[in-house]
Amino acid sequence: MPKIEVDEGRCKACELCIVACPHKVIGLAKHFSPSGFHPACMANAEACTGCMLCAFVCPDVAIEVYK
Amino acid sequence: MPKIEVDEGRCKACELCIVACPHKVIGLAKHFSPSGFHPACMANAEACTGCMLCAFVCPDVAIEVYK
Amino acid sequence: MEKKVFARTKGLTETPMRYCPGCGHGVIHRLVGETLEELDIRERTIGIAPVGCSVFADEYFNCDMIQPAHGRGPAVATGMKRVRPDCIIFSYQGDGDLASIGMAETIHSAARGENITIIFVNNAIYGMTGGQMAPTTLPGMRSTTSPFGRDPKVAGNPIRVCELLSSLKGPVYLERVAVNTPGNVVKAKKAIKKAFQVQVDGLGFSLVEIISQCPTDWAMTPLQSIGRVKDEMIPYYPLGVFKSLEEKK
Amino acid sequence: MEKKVFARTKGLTETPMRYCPGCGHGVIHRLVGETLEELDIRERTIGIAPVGCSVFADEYFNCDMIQPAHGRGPAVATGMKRVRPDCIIFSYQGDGDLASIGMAETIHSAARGENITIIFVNNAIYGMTGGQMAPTTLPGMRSTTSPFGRDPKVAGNPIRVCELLSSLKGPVYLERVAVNTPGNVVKAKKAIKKAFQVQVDGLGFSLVEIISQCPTDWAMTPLQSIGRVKDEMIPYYPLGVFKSLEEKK
Amino acid sequence: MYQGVIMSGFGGQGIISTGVLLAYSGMVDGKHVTFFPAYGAEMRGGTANCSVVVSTDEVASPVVSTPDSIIVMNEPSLLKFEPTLKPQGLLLINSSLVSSKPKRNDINIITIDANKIAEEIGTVKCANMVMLGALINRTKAVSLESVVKTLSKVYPRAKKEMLEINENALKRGGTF
Amino acid sequence: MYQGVIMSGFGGQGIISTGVLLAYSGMVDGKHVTFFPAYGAEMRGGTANCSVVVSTDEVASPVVSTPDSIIVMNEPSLLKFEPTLKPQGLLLINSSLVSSKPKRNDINIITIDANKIAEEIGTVKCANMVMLGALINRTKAVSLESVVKTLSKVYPRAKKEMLEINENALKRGGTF
Amino acid sequence: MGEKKLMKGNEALAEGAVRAGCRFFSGYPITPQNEVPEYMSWRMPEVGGTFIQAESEVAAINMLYGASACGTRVMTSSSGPGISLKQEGISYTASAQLPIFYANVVRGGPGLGNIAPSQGDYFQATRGGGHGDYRVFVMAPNSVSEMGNFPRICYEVAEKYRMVTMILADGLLGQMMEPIEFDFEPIDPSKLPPKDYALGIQEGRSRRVVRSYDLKPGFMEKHTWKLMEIYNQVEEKETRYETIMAEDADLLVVAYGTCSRISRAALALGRKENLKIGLLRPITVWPFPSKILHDLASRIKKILVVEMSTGQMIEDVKLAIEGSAQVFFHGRPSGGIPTEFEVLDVIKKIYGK
Amino acid sequence: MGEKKLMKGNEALAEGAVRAGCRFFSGYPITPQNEVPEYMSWRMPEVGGTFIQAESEVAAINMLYGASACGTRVMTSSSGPGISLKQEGISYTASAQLPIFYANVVRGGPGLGNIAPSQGDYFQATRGGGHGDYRVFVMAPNSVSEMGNFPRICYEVAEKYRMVTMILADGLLGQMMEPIEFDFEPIDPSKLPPKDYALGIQEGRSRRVVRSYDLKPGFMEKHTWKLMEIYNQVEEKETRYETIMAEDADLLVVAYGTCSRISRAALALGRKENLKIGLLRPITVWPFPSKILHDLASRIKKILVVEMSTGQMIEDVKLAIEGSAQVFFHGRPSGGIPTEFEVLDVIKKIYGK
Ligand SMILES: Cc1ncc(C[n+]2csc(CCOP(=O)(O)OP(=O)(O)O)c2C)c(N)n1
Ligand SMILES: Cc1ncc(C[n+]2csc(CCOP(=O)(O)OP(=O)(O)O)c2C)c(N)n1
Ligand code: SF4
Ligand code: SF4
Ligand code: SF4
Ligand code: SF4
Ligand code: SF4
Ligand code: SF4
Ligand SMILES: [Mg+2]
Ligand SMILES: [Mg+2]
Repeated sequence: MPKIEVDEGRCKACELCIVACPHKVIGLAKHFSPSGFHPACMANAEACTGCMLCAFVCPDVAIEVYK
Repeated sequence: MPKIEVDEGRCKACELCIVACPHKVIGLAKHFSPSGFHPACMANAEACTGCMLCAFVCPDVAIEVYK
Repeated sequence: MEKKVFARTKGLTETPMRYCPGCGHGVIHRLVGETLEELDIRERTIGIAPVGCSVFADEYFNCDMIQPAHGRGPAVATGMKRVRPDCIIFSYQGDGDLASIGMAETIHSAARGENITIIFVNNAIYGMTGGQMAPTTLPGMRSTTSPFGRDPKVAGNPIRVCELLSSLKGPVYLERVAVNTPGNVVKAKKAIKKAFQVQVDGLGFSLVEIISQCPTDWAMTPLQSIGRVKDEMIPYYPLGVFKSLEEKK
Repeated sequence: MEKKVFARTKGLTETPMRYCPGCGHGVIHRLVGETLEELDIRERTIGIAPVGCSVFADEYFNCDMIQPAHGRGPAVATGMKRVRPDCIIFSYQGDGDLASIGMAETIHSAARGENITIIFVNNAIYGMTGGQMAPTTLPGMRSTTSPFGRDPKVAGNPIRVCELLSSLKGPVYLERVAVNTPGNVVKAKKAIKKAFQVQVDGLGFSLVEIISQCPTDWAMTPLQSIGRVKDEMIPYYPLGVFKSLEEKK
Repeated sequence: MYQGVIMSGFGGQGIISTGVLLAYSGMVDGKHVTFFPAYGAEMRGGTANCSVVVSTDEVASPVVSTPDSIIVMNEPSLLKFEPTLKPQGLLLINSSLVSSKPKRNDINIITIDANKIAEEIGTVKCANMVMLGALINRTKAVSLESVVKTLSKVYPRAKKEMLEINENALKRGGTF
Repeated sequence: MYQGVIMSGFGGQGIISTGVLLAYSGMVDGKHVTFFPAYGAEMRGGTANCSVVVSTDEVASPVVSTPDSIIVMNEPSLLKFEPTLKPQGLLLINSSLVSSKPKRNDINIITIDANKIAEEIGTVKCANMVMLGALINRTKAVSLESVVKTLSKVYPRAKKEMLEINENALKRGGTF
Repeated sequence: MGEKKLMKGNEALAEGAVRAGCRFFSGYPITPQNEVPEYMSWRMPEVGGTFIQAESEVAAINMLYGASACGTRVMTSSSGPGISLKQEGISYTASAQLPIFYANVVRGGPGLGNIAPSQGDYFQATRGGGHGDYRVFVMAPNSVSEMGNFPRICYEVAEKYRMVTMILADGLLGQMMEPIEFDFEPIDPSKLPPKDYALGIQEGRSRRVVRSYDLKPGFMEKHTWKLMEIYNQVEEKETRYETIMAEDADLLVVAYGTCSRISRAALALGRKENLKIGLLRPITVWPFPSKILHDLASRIKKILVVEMSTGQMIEDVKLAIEGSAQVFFHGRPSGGIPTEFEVLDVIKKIYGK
Repeated sequence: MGEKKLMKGNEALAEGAVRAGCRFFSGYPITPQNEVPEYMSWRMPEVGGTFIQAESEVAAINMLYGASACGTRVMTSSSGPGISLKQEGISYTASAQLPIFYANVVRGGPGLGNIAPSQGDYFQATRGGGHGDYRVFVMAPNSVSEMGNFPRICYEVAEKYRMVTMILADGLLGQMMEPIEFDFEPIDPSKLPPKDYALGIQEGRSRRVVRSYDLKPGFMEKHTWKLMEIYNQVEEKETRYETIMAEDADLLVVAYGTCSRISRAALALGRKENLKIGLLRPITVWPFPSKILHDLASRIKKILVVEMSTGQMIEDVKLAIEGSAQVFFHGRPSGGIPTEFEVLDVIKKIYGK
């Protein structure tokens, strides 16, 4: 199943991936990352198509995509 | 009668006026100017029409024209 | 098992980037890094970090790096390319760096047709120093030195760098792109890759202007900032190719 | 009795000019001087001499004059015009001064749309320092720093300043003229007068580029030098209006 | 009376304005004051700290190298500044964000769950005021009244409610 | 042996290359030499002068402030340099272009109608060589042979006839 | 004069210049002095003056050249790298005898360095980083109050002697806040006497020329000696300093700017321990208070120079005392800030010697 | 080495640099050093090097920054105003520890000044006209021969210590001609050992970074002290000077460059009149030969400094002797050139005192 992995050490919760995802897969996690952000996470994992649009826009190269 | 007057203190004998004059009025004088040039002079005074073309091109504003 | 279809490029180091959340520099770094990897030029590339937020680029690009004086990237690039024509030289610069203090170096390296690549990040602001007006700040846009909004009557109109350079014979490739949407990011990548390819092929001066966002100094959230790119920046700075070998002006 | 139909203008001082025989600076000085007189602005004009052969312009123009650092005329003009908007400010500059070391100041004063006038004397050479290559030296042209002729592969192609500036919004009047023939001198005068008028009317940035000759450093007689203007310079630097209020680009 | 204070935390925690507020209030109280900010070299919004001196005498050095009191708003700040505190000095820790324990035992330590308290009062943004309230209560460096009076000067664009929230936070801090 | 020479005239008169020629010849003769040019601030091709020292000892100052000999090629140069000449020094005047008379009577004066002589020899351009010929004849600063040998080095692009003309001019000058 | 205000040093500097009649500011952003252009960007229009964010520091200084030539009180400010870029323009301004005022809020160098406070640009400020023989009147404030009040003095000196004046402030002085009270009424520049060199509208007078050169042989030499005469006068009349407890001191600390504050704190600590320490604080670093220091050194045989650099002012100290005392040094370059305890330690070590 | 050639100082300088392995020159025309770029414009292509006429002095120095970072021996040259413009770049180069070599063929200043010889840029050269704590190795030739032979020394020092080096020559040295014999064989730069900092092709090594900053607290301070340690070594090992008849002298002239030649002539005159005059000529003006001067001053109680400036090196003289001798000065700034008679007159007056 397609999925993304967010490197929580890099994510800064900018939410750009959230709006980039055409399938509204991504949300922000409740927990804090080491640097004090609520990192991005798959809030709606099933919808992911592995299209990589989220990774394209992530300014911190925090997302890797599997398909 | 139209004529030009050359300020010999300014003229540097560049000859630009000579080629500018449509009536071949101007030549260089035999004598030296204070700064050591052979200044421009009316070699063919009668032909002058007072058209001022010589004055237009003179880089040293050495020519005044009378008509 | 799933295959990794999108992975971090080896063109970047492992060091996490210290840019603000949502800052455009990060994506642009990635695109350059991927290009270095994909064209297989990483190990013979020397990158030039600007003075600006991306002065830290010297920690992020996984190639030899140099950090010179503010605005002088193209001069430094010239010095390097002339003595190391076998290396690929790129200068990464902000709008203050390239279009304000570095204007003369930009124009003259372009006019000389130096075989270098410039990655020009236009975020319409001086990021690093805390949000002062840039030569590219839009009319009416507030900054810490245009607190009532940029007044073109006093500060002039913003400079469009690609247009400015396009009258010169030196540049062989000039394109303006943006990184506000996935689609634009893809286009930006293509442009960056092409610019490096131009250099690899020894054709001459290439520059890609990238419209970017600075959420912090625009006093916006990252999402608002990409909105401004679309609504205000791109209308003033039309995207497109301004010069290329195919369609010479 | 004959009437004097052509007399020395009061816009120039009585001091004889120290330019070489046939040098274009002299005619251009006259045209500017006449303009000051004819527009009746001499007593409220401040002229800026460049660093270049015409550094001596501060002795020749019969108005207040200032002589600043090489290439910085437009910055100085900006400072003066902003504090004395009631004065007419012109900056007289050579091609090394304006297009090489002063490129950034030129572009930025133009981009800001400063209400100043620039008289730009393009003689394709560094006159004062003894004939080195200028940014405007023609391809193949010899100079003391391009002893085998300018090689565009190494030194780039010459910069066309009017074309370069015309993409900017700031300039309202840009024209290129020459002073190699009486006819061109007349046209040059018109352009210069218009440029000053633009300033008098408060319309914004005006620049006249004047193709000129430097017999000395071209190693030519004055007559040969005006030949080169016609045969080599004007073909590369087409004369004409590049920007005006009437025909906005 | 001389009080040298260090405040330290993340960029967004209002460290700088809290310091300014303290200095301003000291001035209002007729004291000599200095304030000096320092920003980290990391990401914008990284760490920030400031030195404030409030004193009855003219302030010689504006650099507080051995503070009388410290407000610590995040983990790295504790590490960095605890060692510099004067013996018997006051260490105020925002325990909402600092989990480590101080190591010294020659100092006075107060831990305050400032974020939580702030949220209770109205917004997490006033956690800094809770800490400041505690600091002035313990040090008497400035009077609470002056701080309250000064609030609107340091936050000229703040809405009235926000000023009230801050005032409440200060007072709540004053109970520590 | 020490000979400090000043040569002075208009820009086009070959002052600089004459100076170089003298210095070069001195070097060929195994002497210590220095040459120093100075250009006027006036129009290009205005006045020019140069200092040359030829000496059997190392040359200390390259600046010739009190020359042993002077070549004066135009009017202003006479005014400027006559006063600096050493007592008993040699003043060579190109009388074709200098009409004033020197004022001092403690010096040796030679006037040469150099332009006229030069034209007789072939071209007015070799007037400088006539003067130099006279100078070396009188001062023996360098040998005529060395100067002749050196001509082609200082004028590498000169045609053979021109070199011959110069040689003749030097020799003719040597008769003064 | 008005009420006490809590201001940032940089803001005080800007406001002080405006009050002193500055009506033209042009500058280019650089930390740690950004508050100066930022303040000027709204304050200048408010008082009918001009603010320009120049395209570079080079352009900024040359804009000043023009505006000052028209008789306006002008200012620019920058830090380290930007000040280096201004050196050509400063030399031109000095040569053309145009009065200007600028500030260097010094950061750590050389190179891009860092944005921490430093005193590493002392040589550049006092020895003319630009080319040729000229001097700049350099004031070294040590408080926000002085940041705000010194610009007026600079303008007065600049115009009286027609020279370049500056404030040399380490970054700490730019960034810190302190209460300030201005010690002078705001100056209305339109009420200042007209300048007889100012370019503008002729109205009957003869034309004026401002230039920085003279190619006629000997003239530039004369001009330079003329400048030197002026500078000598400035040395004589405009040297400023402060001494603290120097009377009975057997060890003298010499420090300026922030270091003088820190040293004063060290003094206080030391005096408590009965160490007879005194302080000489140069307020102008050019002209340097050589005379008083020379006098003091005839009695006080140990001198400690404290600088936030590897040692630059120490040369002026040594030049002043001509070997008549022992000179010690404590330096913290490129962002290091000494503490009063550190300074006291050094003092104690010297006593131990 | 080869035959003696009569060369202009500027040409010797350029040829000397080429022989010493320079393969990158970029510069901008300015009198009186135009022969340097002019020479390089044909000589560089001849040896497979690069000549660029840069758009400005600022661009030129920054091109050097790049080319030097790639391990090439580089050069730029200029005069007065142009050198001022390079100061930022010089400071960056010093901070980044890139070896470069440049020349200032000094003209009259300040400002545009004139094109006559001068020594008015001594302060700028020796005190770092740029910002921050750094030093430049400065050689002061006094003959065409030294103009040609010193570049090699500069490159060696530049690379050994990774620092900025320069030749400070008054315009007279650039314009004069003298015979020159090169005292070293032409160096093939491709045979020089590779530089472990040089950017280029990685070929297995890890990536390299050249930078002039460190924003981490404390790091720039450490870096600056590291630079100072290097400079201390240079002071110890690379100071160069020459003394003439100093052994029995009772009056010592200190002069560099052209002034040292003129002073030597004055010495010769004076010795004929049995005046026991000696000469100390600093060959490096930074590091200044303080130690020898200090020693000499312990015996010789009268020192005359001769400069083509209003007095700049005199500070180094005073710093060296620490008040142990009387210091007199004779200066001719901005184009004035003293004569040997003039100097002798001054000397006699000093004896009279
Ligand atoms: C000579 C000089 N002037 C000014 C600065 C200060 N400075 C650092 S970065 C910067 C501008 C940065 O803006 P930009 O180039 O647009 O980059 P951004 O941070 O927006 O990416 C300035 C003015 C400097 N370091 N050096
Ligand atoms: C900073 C600086 N660099 C270089 C120079 C030397 N310089 C004087 S005039 C000049 C160029 C003159 O050429 P141009 O501007 O074309 O004027 P022209 O003499 O041809 O009229 C140069 C390089 C200088 N004075 N200042
Ligand atoms: S890969 Fe595509 S679908 Fe999956 S999270 Fe990313 S953007 Fe959404
Ligand atoms: S785009 Fe990247 S940094 Fe931003 S929220 Fe998504 S994963 Fe995090
Ligand atoms: S006025 Fe006309 S006709 Fe007369 S000389 Fe001049 S150009 Fe010739
Ligand atoms: S154009 Fe003028 S300067 Fe030239 S020859 Fe004619 S009169 Fe003389
Ligand atoms: S300030 Fe702006 S440009 Fe700089 S890192 Fe932050 S968002 Fe990016
Ligand atoms: S050198 Fe050229 S530009 Fe200069 S005065 Fe002579 S002819 Fe004119
Ligand atoms: Mg930017
Ligand atoms: Mg020119």
